[in-house]
Amino acid sequence: MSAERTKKRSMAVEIWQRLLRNKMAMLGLVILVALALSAVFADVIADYDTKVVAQNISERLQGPSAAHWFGTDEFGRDIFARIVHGGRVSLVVGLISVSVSLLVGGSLGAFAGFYGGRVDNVIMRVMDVFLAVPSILLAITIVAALGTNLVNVMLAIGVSNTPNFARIVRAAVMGVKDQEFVESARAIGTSNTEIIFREILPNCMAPIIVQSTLSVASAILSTASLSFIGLGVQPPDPEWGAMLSSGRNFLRDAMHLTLFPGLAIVVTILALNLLGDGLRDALDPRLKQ
Amino acid sequence: MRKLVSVLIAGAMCVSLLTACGGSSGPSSSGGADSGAAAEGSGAGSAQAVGSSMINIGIKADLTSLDPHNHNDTISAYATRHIYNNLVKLMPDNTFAGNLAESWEFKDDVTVEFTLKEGIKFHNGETLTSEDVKFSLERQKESPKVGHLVSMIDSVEVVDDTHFIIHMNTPSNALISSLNHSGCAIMCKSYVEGLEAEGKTVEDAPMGCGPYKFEEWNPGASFTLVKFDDYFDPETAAQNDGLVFKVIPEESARTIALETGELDMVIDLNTTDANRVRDNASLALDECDSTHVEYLALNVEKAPFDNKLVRQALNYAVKKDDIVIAAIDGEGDPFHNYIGTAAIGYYDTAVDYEYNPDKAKELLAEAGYADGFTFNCYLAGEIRARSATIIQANLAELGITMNIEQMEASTFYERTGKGEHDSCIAGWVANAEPDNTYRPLFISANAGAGGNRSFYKNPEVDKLVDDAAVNRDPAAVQKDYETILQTVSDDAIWVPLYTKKGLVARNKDLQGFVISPISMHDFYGVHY
Amino acid sequence: MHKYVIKRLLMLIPVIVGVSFLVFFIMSLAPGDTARMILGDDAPIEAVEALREELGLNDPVLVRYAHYMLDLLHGDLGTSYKSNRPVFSEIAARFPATFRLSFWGMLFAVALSIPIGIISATRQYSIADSISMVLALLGVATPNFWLGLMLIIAFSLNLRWFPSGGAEGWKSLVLPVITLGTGCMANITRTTRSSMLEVIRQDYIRTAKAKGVSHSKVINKHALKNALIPVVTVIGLQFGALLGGAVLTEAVFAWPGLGTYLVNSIKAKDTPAVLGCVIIFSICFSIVNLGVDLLYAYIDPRIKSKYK
Amino acid sequence: MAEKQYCIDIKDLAVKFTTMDGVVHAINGVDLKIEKGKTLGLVGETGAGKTTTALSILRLIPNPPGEITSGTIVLEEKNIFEYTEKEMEAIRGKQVSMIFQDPMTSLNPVMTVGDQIAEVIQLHENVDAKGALEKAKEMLEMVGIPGNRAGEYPHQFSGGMKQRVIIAMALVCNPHLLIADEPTTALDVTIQAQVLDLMQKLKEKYGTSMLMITHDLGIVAEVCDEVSIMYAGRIVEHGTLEDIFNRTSHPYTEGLFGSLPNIEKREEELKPIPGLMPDPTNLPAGCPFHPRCVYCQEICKSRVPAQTHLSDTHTVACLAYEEGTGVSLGGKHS
Repeated sequence: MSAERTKKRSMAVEIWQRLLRNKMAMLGLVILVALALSAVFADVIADYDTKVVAQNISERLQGPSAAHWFGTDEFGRDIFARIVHGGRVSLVVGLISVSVSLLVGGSLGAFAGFYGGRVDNVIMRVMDVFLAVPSILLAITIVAALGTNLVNVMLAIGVSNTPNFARIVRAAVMGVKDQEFVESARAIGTSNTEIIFREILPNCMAPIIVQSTLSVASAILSTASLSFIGLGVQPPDPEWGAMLSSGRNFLRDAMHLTLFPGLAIVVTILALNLLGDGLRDALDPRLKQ
Repeated sequence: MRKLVSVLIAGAMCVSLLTACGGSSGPSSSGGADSGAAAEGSGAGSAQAVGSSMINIGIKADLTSLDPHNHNDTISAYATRHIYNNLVKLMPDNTFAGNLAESWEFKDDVTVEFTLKEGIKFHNGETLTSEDVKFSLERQKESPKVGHLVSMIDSVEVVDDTHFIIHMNTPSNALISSLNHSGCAIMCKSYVEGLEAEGKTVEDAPMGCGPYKFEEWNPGASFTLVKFDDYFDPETAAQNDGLVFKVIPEESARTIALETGELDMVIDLNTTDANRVRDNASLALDECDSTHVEYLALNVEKAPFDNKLVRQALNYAVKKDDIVIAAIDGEGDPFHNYIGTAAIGYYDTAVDYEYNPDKAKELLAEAGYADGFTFNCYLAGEIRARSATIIQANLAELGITMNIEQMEASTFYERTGKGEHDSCIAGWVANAEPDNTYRPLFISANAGAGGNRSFYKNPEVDKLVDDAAVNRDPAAVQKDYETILQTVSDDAIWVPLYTKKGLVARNKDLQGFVISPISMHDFYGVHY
Repeated sequence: MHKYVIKRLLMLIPVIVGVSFLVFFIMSLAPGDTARMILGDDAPIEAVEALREELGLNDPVLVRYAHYMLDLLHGDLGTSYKSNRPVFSEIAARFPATFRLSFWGMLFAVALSIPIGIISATRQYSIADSISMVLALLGVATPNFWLGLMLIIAFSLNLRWFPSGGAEGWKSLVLPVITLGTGCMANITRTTRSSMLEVIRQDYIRTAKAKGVSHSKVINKHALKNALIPVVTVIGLQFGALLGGAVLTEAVFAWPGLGTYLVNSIKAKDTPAVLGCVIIFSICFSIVNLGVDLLYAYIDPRIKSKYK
Repeated sequence: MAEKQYCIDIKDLAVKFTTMDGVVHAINGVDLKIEKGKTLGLVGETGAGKTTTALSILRLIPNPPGEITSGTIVLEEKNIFEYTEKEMEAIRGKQVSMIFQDPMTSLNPVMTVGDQIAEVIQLHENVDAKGALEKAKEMLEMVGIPGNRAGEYPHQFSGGMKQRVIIAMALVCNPHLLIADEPTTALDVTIQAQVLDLMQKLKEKYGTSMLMITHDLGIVAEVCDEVSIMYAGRIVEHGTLEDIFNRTSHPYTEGLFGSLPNIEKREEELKPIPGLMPDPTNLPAGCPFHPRCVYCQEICKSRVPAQTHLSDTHTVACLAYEEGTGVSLGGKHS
């Protein structure tokens, strides 16, 4: 037992070391850690009451300056402070909503792919039904029925992404399930659930990681499209997607209103994907050079 | 080879990104580009004038119906008001003149006799008769969408081809103004009956006696009207060959299309773009005071807004100047009245609470809310969210927490209709009939879903509204409305926020356009 | 094979039943005043109530659903609450534009992302790899409306190369197609890359090289076809999403498609219109996915043998 | 005696791989020669560098991470490192072809076997597509598969049949050198014999030289003329079949034989070689075999053994055969 634990730990150490040697992945990790830190210490970087929500109409729509690094928005609020604080919400929304769809969609897809036949048919048809319902309709309904708050927004985005994860995981599982190591696990009497989660899924990580990292991007952008119809984070709280959408009207006069939150999203996505690629390479011994 | 392709792709992307940024990198460079662009645009405009003079008009949404009895929205009315004609028309001085009707006369409180103009032709060549009017008004009464406008009509009695009598079931001052509404368009009886006998609908081939004939409709994209050559009235006959209404939902894209010359006019210009149009030498901006009022409705049934002092305190606490800037880019005025200045039925008797946070604090203390309180504010739409954000910050200074809850418009209607809100932000654009404003907004019966989102119930006001609707003495009507405005503003059931200007942008060379304060613009006079 | 196709098409029936029920349920769950939305602010409350009655909005959900399904059995998609016109004709008027935009958008994305993915995979960790991956990610992280408006400002307002909107002629297609396609590029590029990376390590690629097949032919003939399967899956998924998800692009470019119609119908709580769109989307989506599966069979003989 | 004609002559070949885990010296100064028409067995454990040697001959070492750091490979009197990539493509499949270890994964699953064979023909011979397919069918018949199955896909064939297809593909252009990389490892024992038989027959028919990579000494005895024993990227012993089997000299070779069961002396204990192949990123100093060698002396840990000629045909790389090293292999080879 303890030997196995040691083995596991040493594998984790090995994966970590491989990751350490991947410069791009490290860049991604550093950026993410920096973002996470700035989100955690947002209050230290910029005070909420005096910087984030305090309005000054006479200073509205100003370009970047020494006083306001990223300029000011339509209420004269400091965009830098709002991006720092908005990162809290955006990162949480992105990560949690993707976790929801990964957990639900991934499990359903794995069962569908593993058992095949009728189970597959039922699960995937249900997923088809969900896929056919426009995500905006789901979002509007969930938010309208349960109320406009962050949890419901995450739930809405997570639910609408679920079928995609189910499909991708199912396809990956189908590709792996007939391989020998699965047969051998079955031969020694491992339970089906254990086979799925301990043997098959770890070998399907590549497409799952790629899909997850990309989905965080679309989740954050989804908050922007929900903001268009007013269903995202409520004023005066800052959130990147909402900042993007409210800046849209000022695109030609004050592009910094959309540029900086847009950049924040791009940098986050880039970092997530660099790390995701690195993780995939580190997890997948076949891709090791 | 492969390398080359990749370099080319990367290069192309960089170039496109660079040009994109270059186009908007700074005010000076983009200003330069604009004026160059606009010069070309006017060139395009005059080129059109030489050939066929179709006027391209940018609108933000598509029409819903070409049957005047099947819609009640401004955009569909752009089409139906030009295809069909009404018995009366609204003049710039807010009086009504005959349109298809030569004249009318109140025989008593519930009987009105009309005389039609002679020899008016429908687009199919038939002549308009009293039978057509009777048919149209009766058809309208059946309509769930616009039937309520003529609910006071009991029957239409045809006297002869050009004479008919409208019998009302109750005295009403709203009859004539309602007949001006796009829902009261006059259709051709034989044509509609023939169409319906074939299993078709008016939607398929609308036909009336208006200055334009229907040409085509591309759902979601555009609809086109062309000039009707046998139109009866030279004064309101088309001065152009036709109108093309183009649907461009995105605000900035609509302005850009005007700058590039793809459009000749933009209705309901985005306030952000107003200065851009003013600064553009080849464009012109038509502005007018409107009948619009934007307001924060306080639900008087919910504490603490059941306390008049608290409601008045809020009226003192909100900095309307900031809202005008943040919500509509200064394209309007801070407002204290309950009906738009340009509206029929506007009187300057409302109490003006000037911005005075100290006074607000006093009143709150007097009401027992010195430490503030928490309430919610329902709203739909981005502009209202901006207003709310300012109000929220103003009230925060008094220790009041306002939680904004944005929702879909349909959700908003339902939830505010049921009175779930403490407060909500709404707007009102008055039309030509004051009763259509006072009745939904202020009477008890309309509390909630009927339009009175303050749930204000004052029998005194109810009585005044009813009297104004039927009293034939204009002075008494005016007194009624003045009293109502004075009462509701003193009760402070709203915090009126601002009134937005009417804005229509057009090519500078385009002439003959008269902007309408109630957004019922006529386009027949427009020409290069 | 055609037996399989028929089986798959029959599978549509439970999906449509499920989708319509779910949408009906969802639409009735969310609060919203349809009649008030149609009549506007100034209609008296009696008129709103009368309209509600006329539209059958006061009936219980299940009754309304039963009515709807009965009509659907006769091939009738119902009548829009808002416009009072048959939903089918409303959709038929807008569907071609939506399809055209999605099709070309997807073609644009595929035409760019597959080569980029291949280049990245064959030069893993090179500068070209990093650049193309960053560009692909920029594509997915750039909001549609932002890119769309930027393209309009650059190519329509400043350069005057393309119209700023509308759907007339090929020129009006260019900017919306780029905007829409860019968003899908990232996923396809990355899937191509990782699938290609997987495939070019396979033994049969070594076999092909040992046979004397040139590098480019190894990639384009031996590797690509094997690598395409996951790529085709992603393309199918994205194409389905495109059909219904081009709302913002449609709005920016004034493209008269179904996306805008759907969103407006949702906002108006126009249940028949929403259902009609959703049913049409699910049929399209199923057909696209069937096409994807048939494409699998065409690409991979192993899968083909399973369909028999 | 006429000068021997060599089909291929490898001198001092060294290959390294740069990985995230460090630099792997996969091949360290390998010399190999194959006489025309003869078969050389290359024997060693997994990881000894056999496949890398074979891929070097085709110049198919993936680069990066692999890199040929020194040596020459003379094929038909020309060093292949002087060829352009284009010229190399003309050599692969024509002059030198290769059979891979795992027939299950070595055929492209989405191409018909006929097309896969025909592709080689079209690449190297001046025939049209139809002619190539015809020839592919003939070749299939030759390896014992009905020609009408040319239109089928690999998944429709069994493992043995697939290997036959691969053999057909390798031999269809009549190569001068055939590299067979453990061609029977993945096959059932009964099929192994058939496949080996087939290879022998065809090789003789076309007069092809062969490099037989294997870890199976039984196969070596059956098909090889000469044998090279490889360990940790080096050739440790080379000789004719008799030299290796009857005059086994290197302790590693000895170990290989010792780990084989002997059917005649079943009571005799199996003597597996102790220890494992060294970590290729961290090869031991001196003789790379010394950590596992039962005769190991102090000097073995520091001095790299040179090739010692025991006879015209037999060389060995062990300090025990070098003068004055003091290393002795006990009584057996005194």
